Amino acid sequence: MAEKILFIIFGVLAIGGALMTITRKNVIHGLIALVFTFINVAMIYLVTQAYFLAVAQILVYAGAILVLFTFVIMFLDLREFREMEQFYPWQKYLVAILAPIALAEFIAVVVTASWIPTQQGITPEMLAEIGGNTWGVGVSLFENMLLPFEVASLILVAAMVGAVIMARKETTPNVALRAWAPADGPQPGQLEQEV
Amino acid sequence: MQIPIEWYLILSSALFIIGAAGVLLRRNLFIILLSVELMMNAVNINLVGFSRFHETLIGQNFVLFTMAVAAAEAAVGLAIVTALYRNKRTLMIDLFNTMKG
Amino acid sequence: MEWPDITSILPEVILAVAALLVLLVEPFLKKDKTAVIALALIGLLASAVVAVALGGNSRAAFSGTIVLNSYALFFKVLFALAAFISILMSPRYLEASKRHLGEYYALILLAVIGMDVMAAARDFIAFYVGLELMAMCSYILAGFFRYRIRSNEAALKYFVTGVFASAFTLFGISLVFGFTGTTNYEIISSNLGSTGNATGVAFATALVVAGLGFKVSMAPFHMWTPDVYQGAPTTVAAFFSVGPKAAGFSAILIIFTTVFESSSEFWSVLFMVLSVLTMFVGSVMAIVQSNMKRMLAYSSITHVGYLLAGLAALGRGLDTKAGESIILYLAAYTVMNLGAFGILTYLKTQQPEGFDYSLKSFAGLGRRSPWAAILLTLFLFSLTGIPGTAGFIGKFYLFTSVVRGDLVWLAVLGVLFSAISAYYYLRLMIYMFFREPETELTVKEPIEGTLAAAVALSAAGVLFLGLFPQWIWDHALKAFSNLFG
Amino acid sequence: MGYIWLIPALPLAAFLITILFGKWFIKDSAHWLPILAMAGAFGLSVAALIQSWGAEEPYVLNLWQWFTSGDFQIPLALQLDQLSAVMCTTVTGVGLLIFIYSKGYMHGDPGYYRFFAYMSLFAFSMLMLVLAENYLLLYFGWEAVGLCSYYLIGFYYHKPSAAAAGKKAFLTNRVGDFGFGLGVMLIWTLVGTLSYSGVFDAVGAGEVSDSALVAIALLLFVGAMGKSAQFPLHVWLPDAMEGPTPVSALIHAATMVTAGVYMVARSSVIFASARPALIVVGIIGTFTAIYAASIGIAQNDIKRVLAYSTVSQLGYMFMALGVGAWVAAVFHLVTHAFFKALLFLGSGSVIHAMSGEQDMRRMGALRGKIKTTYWTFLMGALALSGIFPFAGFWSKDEILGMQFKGGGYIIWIVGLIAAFITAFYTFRAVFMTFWGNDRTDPEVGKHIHESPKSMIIPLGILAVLSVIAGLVIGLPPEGGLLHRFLEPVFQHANEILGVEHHGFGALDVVLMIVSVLVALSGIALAYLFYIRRPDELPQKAGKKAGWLYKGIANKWYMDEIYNVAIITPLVEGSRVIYKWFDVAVIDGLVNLAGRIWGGFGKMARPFQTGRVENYALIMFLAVVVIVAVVVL
Repeated sequence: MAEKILFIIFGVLAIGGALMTITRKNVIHGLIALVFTFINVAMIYLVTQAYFLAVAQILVYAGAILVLFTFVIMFLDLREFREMEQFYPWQKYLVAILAPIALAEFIAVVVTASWIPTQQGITPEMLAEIGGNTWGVGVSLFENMLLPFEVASLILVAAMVGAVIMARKETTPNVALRAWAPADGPQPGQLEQEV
Repeated sequence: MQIPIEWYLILSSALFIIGAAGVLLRRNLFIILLSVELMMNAVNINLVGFSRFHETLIGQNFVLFTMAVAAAEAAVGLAIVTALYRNKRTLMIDLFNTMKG
Repeated sequence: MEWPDITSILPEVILAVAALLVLLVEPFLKKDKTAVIALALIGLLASAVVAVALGGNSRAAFSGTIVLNSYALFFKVLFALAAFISILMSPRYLEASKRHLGEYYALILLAVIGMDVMAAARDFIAFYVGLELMAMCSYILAGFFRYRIRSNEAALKYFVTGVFASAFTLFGISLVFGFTGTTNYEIISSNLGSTGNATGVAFATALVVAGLGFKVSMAPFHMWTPDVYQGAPTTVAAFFSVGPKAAGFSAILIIFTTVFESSSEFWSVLFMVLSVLTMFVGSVMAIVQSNMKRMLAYSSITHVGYLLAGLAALGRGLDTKAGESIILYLAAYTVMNLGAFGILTYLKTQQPEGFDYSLKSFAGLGRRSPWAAILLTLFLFSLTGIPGTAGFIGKFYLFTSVVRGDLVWLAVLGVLFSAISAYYYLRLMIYMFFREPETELTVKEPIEGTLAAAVALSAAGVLFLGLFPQWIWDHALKAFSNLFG
Repeated sequence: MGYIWLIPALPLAAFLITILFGKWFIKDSAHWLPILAMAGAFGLSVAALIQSWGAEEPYVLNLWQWFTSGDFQIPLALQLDQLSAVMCTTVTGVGLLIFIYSKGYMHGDPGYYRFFAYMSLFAFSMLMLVLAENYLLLYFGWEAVGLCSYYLIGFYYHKPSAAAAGKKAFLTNRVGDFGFGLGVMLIWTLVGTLSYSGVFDAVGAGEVSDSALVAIALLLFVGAMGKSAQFPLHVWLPDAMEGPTPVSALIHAATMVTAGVYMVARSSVIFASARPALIVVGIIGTFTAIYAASIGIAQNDIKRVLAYSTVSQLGYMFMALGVGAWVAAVFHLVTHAFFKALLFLGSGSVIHAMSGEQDMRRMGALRGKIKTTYWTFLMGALALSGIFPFAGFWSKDEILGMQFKGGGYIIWIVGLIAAFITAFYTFRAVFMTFWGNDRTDPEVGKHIHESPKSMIIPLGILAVLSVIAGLVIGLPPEGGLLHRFLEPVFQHANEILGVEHHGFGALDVVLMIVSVLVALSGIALAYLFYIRRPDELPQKAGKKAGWLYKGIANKWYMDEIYNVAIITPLVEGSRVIYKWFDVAVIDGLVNLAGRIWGGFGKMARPFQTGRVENYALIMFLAVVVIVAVVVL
């Protein structure tokens, strides 16, 4: 029973945080609301007894990803955008109609479906006996999902390489209009040309 | 006393649609990135709920991968943000419409 | 713990090693990038050779997350070929665009790994990471020319729509997991039908279609395609137009014939509708384009429409041979589309500033550089489906399978749309041969070097598949017969 | 007969060598290789023609297995029977003469080697078309000749009208090819094979339902309509005259446009088993014959007159096919190839003499200046008009006679009217060009000269053929050499149709006399209006002399009556048909089809807003809609 109450509390808070995230004018406020949502989601993981994921959720999302966001926001200085219109002129009305419909559809499908547990037997209680949730996730990961794990590392390599070549400052000093383009790069007039 | 699986699904549907709505509503690329993170988190809730429901750890493993992907997506997204901002001094994505028709 | 079965992923391992070597060597190079190009090419070649050498194997590996069979190997060779040709045409173009970085080659190699994994995956988690690896590389490659607004825009559009679509797929996958408690295709396939959730399965199918449909640019998830092709570097657009599409179809084929087998009636109808829509949108929009890169983008959408007609037939039963035909069509499409983009790349290399891909700038090409014009004509013929070229063979088998699936009306529509497609392909030929240019563009150099090799490979492929289709058909048969192995 | 692969291979080799080395090495001697290749192909064709005499079964040469799909095989195989032998000989023979002619005509053109290369490629494609053993290979040849045709129409690519004409030809033919492609697909779906013998056996054994056969036949005929320029897909052919004259002669008069006739004749078994389709063929052919003839009256460009007459004559061939007179159609095809090639080459010679002038209103009185051209042209004109004993007379008369004897009196009358009009406009062209007053530009007039030998000799040979061909292969009517020769090919179809051949009798003689009289009256009318009373003179005379003089000169009144009663309606009517129906309606429809599609595109364009949020919205909307369908 306590689980259910906690689930409802954290769930409602998470939804509230999500709504805040997509409605705040100030990017920083949205970001904080998102962190709030993520922490609530982590709590739901805890309620579900997925302890390792709960910690990972906070470390990876609330920690790493959101710090990255904050860093870029600071770096780019986005204050000026706050004064601009944040929503699309006509699309917002369409979305306001469509989103509830979509939600109704999703809920209708998932509620009417018959969910049959397959009872594979790895319950939290059993895990607690033989080594705990983290141990179980780790073993499962390396026994079953070794290949995806390796591929995921390549995803991170690709992302890192991409981030570097997209955002790195050129080392060549230059006097061109755009302070970040190398001297031998495309000139301002070419900026809009077909590539 | 387990939490009914439908609860997870309703919560994740709600977060997912809110995230989708965020992508569709907001002009600012930053908020769009945040909304996408919301959508992926909604899926994670599903996976974790099902993982418990089916008494398996595969779902939790899957969540680890979506987290990794989310991190990579954030990095690439922010890199694109930087490039866009440097060239056009704006992040309002509807202003990037030189190619159409 | 057992030693993992490395052999089964040897092609990918080779590619990963090559990619990392490229990244390692790159910082030590100055202007001359020959070393990394050679590394990348050797890596691709080696992976293709290993894939060929592994032929005949048929086993699951890595706890059933992937398989090593002729289906996966066929696609591995195809992806390697696509990347090989794309890389061959890149150096001069990147130099002319003043952005020649070694990372470019590493990203293409990484994308190929992602595609390989998609084709070989028999588990949703492996499939998902493969998809994301490919996608991540694509986003970056689209925005590779970071000093160009158009390239930025392409990356933005690809990224936003891409992550949006993949979130839907992920949701669909999570539901499938929820129904069956597993992510393994085979187990899902045997369990999903018996859960008695027709609506739920159809719902999950629709969500997965949204994400995969985005990758292969089927209408109405195609909207990004023309903009991204136009804004992305031409060589990258060439790679996009074949690689991710083939990878998407390789995954669609396996997922829809195993996992969603139980909802085949639903998705067969769905693909019928989407096929007509896709062919219509592609051909209607291609006809009004004046930018040839965009025209090729829309025409590639039309080709996806044909492939979807094949998928609709596949939903009617495996004996339609639709799966084999789709595989064959993908191979044909790969060579001919790469060739067409190769010529565009050549022309852009000649005129980094003047050439804007407009129809007008092709005027008089027949005299200016006859080889480029003749080769482009060959590729356009193939895209139109003139007999003797790969495109004809592809269309022939594909529409035949559609007819076998009792969808004669769809085959007729397909033929009708390919008749219309002749109009916009021919218009380009008319400009090349029958029009005087308004401003005379000069030819700096004939097609030579690696670019010539790329175009020659594509042309040889088009002719070979067109004249000796039996070979590829046998391979397609073999590959598809081994689909479930 | 294993050598038949050489027949198409020789021109192909000539094409490859010429296109590869023409620009740098061969240059001005580019004509030698193609001419030699054609001569070789012609020799082999004649040999094949002789060897195939009396053969009961077609000779099939399997070259190479192209591909298999299940039990379905596409071999690259050639087939030689009497029909293909006749076609080969005609194509290579006429082709050889036109190649020789082109040496003189195209001399000095910057694209000299290109011209010969494409012409060789065309010859190759056409020979593949007629030698094909299955419908797929036929389709290949079909597309390939079309392609060469577009290239050659647009040969003078710097002329915008040439490029437009190429495009138009392509678009119109796409409609036909679409039908043809569907027909071939349907054959394959229903029969499971595409080889002629397999298909015809299956059809003969009644394996295919009647309605399916009608559908197949009609679809194939749509293809024939496109390629053979039958109403309403004829619009491209007159425009195709933008190409060099030898091209018009070879492709747009003598060979390629008859591909449709050949295809229908080749599929005679299918058509014979599908009566309704055969009737459609006959009706379309008849209508085209008179329709195109009526337009020919008011054309002033000498080549366009000939173009419309080609359309009209092709209509005659389909008219013949419509009643199962297969041999008559092939007979007319052959004679037409001779005299139409002659007329085109003759007109080319005129144009050559006139320094490129094609408008007949600025010609006249040329018969004294270019005598050989005049005489050969006259032979062709007489043959076209159907005057005894020229080649055209025999073949056309046979077609009309078979209509009459088959009970198709209406078709026979329409055919006669068309024959009358044909004679009229043909001699209108002759008189306007070679007789009457000299209306040439004085500047041009100074340079009028007879063409070089390489052009005159082919004219002479073709003229001889136009005179004697009918006598040699067509006599006696319905039982001549050609009939006996082609008998095995059409035996099966004739059995299905139950066509009986009447012996030659008094009725035939009467019919012949009628048709000759009709043709002569057409010529007489033309003489009356273009020689006796050239257009502008009467008005002048009338004005100067005043009412009185006119009243006295009764003779003139008669002419005025003629004028009001016949010539004005005829010429003006023709002009109206051309302007309103041909140009406005049919051209308009063709353009409209393109425009509508483009219009869809223009309508759809705004949806591609270039704004990524809209793209995402559409994706979202699609998901919502699909899911809604799932849920409901």
